[in-house]
Amino acid sequence: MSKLRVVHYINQFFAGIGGEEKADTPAELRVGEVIGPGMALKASFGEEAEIVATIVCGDSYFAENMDKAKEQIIGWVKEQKPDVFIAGPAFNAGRYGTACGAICEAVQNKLNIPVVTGMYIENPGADMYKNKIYVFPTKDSAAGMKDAAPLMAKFALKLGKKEKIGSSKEEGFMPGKRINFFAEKRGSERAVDMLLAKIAGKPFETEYPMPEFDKVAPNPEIKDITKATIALCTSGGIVPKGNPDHIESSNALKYGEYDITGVMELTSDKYETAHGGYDPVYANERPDRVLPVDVMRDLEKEGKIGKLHNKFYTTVGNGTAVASAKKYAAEYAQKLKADGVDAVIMTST
Amino acid sequence: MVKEIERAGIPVVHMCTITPISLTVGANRIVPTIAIPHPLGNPALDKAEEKKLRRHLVEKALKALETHVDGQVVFDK
Amino acid sequence: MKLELGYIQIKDIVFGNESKISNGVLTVDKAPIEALAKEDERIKSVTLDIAKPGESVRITPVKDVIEPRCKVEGDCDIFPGTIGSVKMAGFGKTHVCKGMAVVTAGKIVGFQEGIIDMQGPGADYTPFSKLLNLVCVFEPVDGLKQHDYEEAVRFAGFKIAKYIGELSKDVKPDTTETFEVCNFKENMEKFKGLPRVGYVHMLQSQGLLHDTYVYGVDAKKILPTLMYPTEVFDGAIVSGNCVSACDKNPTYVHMNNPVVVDLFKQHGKTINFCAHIITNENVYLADKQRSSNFTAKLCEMLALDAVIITEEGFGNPDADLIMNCTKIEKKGIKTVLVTDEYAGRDGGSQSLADADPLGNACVTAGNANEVIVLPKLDKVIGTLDYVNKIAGGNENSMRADGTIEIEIQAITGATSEVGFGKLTATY
Amino acid sequence: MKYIIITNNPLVRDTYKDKEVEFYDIKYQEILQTVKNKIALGHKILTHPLSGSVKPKETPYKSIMISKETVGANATEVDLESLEIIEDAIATCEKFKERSDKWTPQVLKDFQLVDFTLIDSAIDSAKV
Repeated sequence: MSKLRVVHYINQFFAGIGGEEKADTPAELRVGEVIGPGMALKASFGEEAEIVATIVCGDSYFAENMDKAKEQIIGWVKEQKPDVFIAGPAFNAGRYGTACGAICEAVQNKLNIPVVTGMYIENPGADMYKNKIYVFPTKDSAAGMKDAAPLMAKFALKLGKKEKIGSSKEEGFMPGKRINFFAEKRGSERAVDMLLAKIAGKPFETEYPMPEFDKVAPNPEIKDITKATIALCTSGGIVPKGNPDHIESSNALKYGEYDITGVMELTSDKYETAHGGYDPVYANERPDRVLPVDVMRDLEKEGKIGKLHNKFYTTVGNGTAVASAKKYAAEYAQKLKADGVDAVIMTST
Repeated sequence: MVKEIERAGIPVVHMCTITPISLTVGANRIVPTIAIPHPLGNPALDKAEEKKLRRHLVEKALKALETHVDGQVVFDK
Repeated sequence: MKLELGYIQIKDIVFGNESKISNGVLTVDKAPIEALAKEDERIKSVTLDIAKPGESVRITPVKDVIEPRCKVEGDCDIFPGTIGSVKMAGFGKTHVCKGMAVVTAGKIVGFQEGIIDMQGPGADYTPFSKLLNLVCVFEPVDGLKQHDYEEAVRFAGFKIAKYIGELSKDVKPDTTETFEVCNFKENMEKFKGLPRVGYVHMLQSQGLLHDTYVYGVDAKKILPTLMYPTEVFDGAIVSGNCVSACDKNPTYVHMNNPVVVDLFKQHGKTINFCAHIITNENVYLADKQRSSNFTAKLCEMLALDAVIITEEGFGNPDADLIMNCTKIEKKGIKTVLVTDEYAGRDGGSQSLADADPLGNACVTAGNANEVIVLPKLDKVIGTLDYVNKIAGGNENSMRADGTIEIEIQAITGATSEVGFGKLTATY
Repeated sequence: MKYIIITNNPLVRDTYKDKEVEFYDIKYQEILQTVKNKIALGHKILTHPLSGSVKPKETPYKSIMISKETVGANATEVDLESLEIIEDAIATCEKFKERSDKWTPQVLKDFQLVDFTLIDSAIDSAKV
């Protein structure tokens, strides 16, 4: 049997081009080359598969030129006719993880080629893509390569050979996709067993865990709001007119940080919404309808609040917890904290 | 997103139209707003009236920030 | 009160000149069955066929699957209120033709669904591939309205199943099984100390092709009520539901309700199975509120400790399932839910249309969106004309080589939400 | 309860000449979206948006009953339960792919009929 063909995707760092300063390296195809982490995969493949090409792309380049980069890479992958496509592993590198997920998803959906990637469980890419593609958990640093490579390689072979894929527990990827199998007992009997366990107060495992409602305990109330610095944030996509940072209208892959020192209200000649999910007419007509700067300024003047923070943060997204939005909020929350903000008003559409 | 801000240790009030979503995304202090395309406004009102409405909502939000809560609370009164 | 089920194992079905059951072989004379079907002037013709396990046969589009039974002792007739008189079911003696079914098929609407493969990978997903099936394909008279056609086929199926069932009346059962039920007071005394368990049984009740009948009453018009768990064994609940093949409950499944059967197995040992509560899944939201309030109230009145809740269908019933679950849990009564999932072809989407953390004990019958390729089989009973049009199929379902690529939701009984099958799903 | 039926089903429009029906020639999911907009104006949803076991987008038709009355004055309030239901329904609907194949007129009529019977089953309930 001939060897399975594998195309491997890595970022500029693992290609040895450079770190953050080289993150804008455009995508390139290197036919016949096995680079960096590819060596470890190659070792695990043995005679069963070979990496026929490696695609290298800078993380910033990918993030900023996502559509173009995806299209280009898809084209290359198609030419190489691989049996399986591997990206990363990305360990704890956030943008790299997101890129691995995005490119894998595109390859899978556009080319119908099986894909696998790997990353640290807390990498934002994991949450974003584990229900769409196979993502293997890795350590949080490249030191985890030697553990990750054999697992990913073995699984890639399985995918390439079109073998039946088992559950996340059996295969080792992160849970995210529902996989059918035949149980030993019929459903009604399993229900009775579960009921007996539940009645007896014994442990039981639900077969379908309801979506998680991860809760964070509320912080204490503001004791004196008239002394508090309050920041405005929104997921309603309010941006300066012209959307200078090109906040995407359909997916929240960026957040905007805008200075409103001296801005007394948000007027239609200076601000607008980048949100694509609802009729923008009302928000564009008077952006205060989404981000109430006018009212906050009045309250500030009247001494009803201490101060309106001089920056606001904006994302687009319909309020549902998009993993990327989560990551950006976590990022700007740290900035707010560092700037001494006492409380936040978050508005959503 | 509100959860991440809360996690960072900053009290946050979520002003949104679809409070059930707000509840599922884990906001603790929630103030319901007017409508999806104009959460803090109502184009049917004249400018002054509309601002009054907005102020009313923002004051509700401030009130929520001043209120001790143990879990998720929708401030819809 | 007791119900004794006498099982007559059917080992083969053949056509012949005289209908009879002898030495486990069912001989079917087509003529009286055709006459029975044509008693209803809405039916133009019926074509009979036999499909056996392991044969290269595909039956589609399946409307209902029915087990032939016969009342030997007791008040009621089989299918009380439907084709039998409205008398109480669930006690006396009933004969069961085990190992076989009457399968009704016919194109009622253009997107009719339901596939039973007797062989190959598809056969693994449907419990009815393991049965000897007497298949009845109905042709309506010209211009018949869908409502009437559905009703005519529904009744014809019951009549034929009853006709077959009656052939077993004088046959000595191979085995018998007795189910005993008692009134509330006796039950409290007799099983003192055992946890009181109920079964909350949600019935599909949304409209044409989405209906279930209880003693002949359209289930959308009932308030949740109590049954002796043995009543279903006599056909007290029948299916008028023929959409969503994978998770609808054919009449066969109602008659063999697996939750009832499996709760009975524990009854008197680990639990006191004391209530079968039926409720509905209406379209109107206030009806849902009312029904779930009543269901929870009944559980409370009966001082139940725990219940199993099963649903039927996709989407709308998820809302009823969660309402029933949360309201019952909030009364301090433990629940286990049985459902199936629509998690998308890749299994990565949210499985249910509604959810609540109180639903922390859930049995799943699998992801109905899973794609499967069915091989070309030698014989088709019914028609393949609609395969491209059924749920989980698309314009490319019928492939050039005769194989069919389809989601398992098109397969009759694949993801039974009363837990009739073994399919399940995990992460 | 006074109600309005939001539909893209011509059979519903043509049959309920005596009832308040808003007909839109739009897709299944757009009907859900239209209902969501109505809810944002204070109407309550009266029938479950995912009625019927025929999957969203497999059937192109959807009819939903909403209250004629709106909650609160000046359409400044929304019924939270209604919003939750329609939001969940839209999220569920998004899981299903739009089917590209063309139905024959007869199949379309069947879909119309089934959708009609689903909403018709709610008419009796709404009489109280």
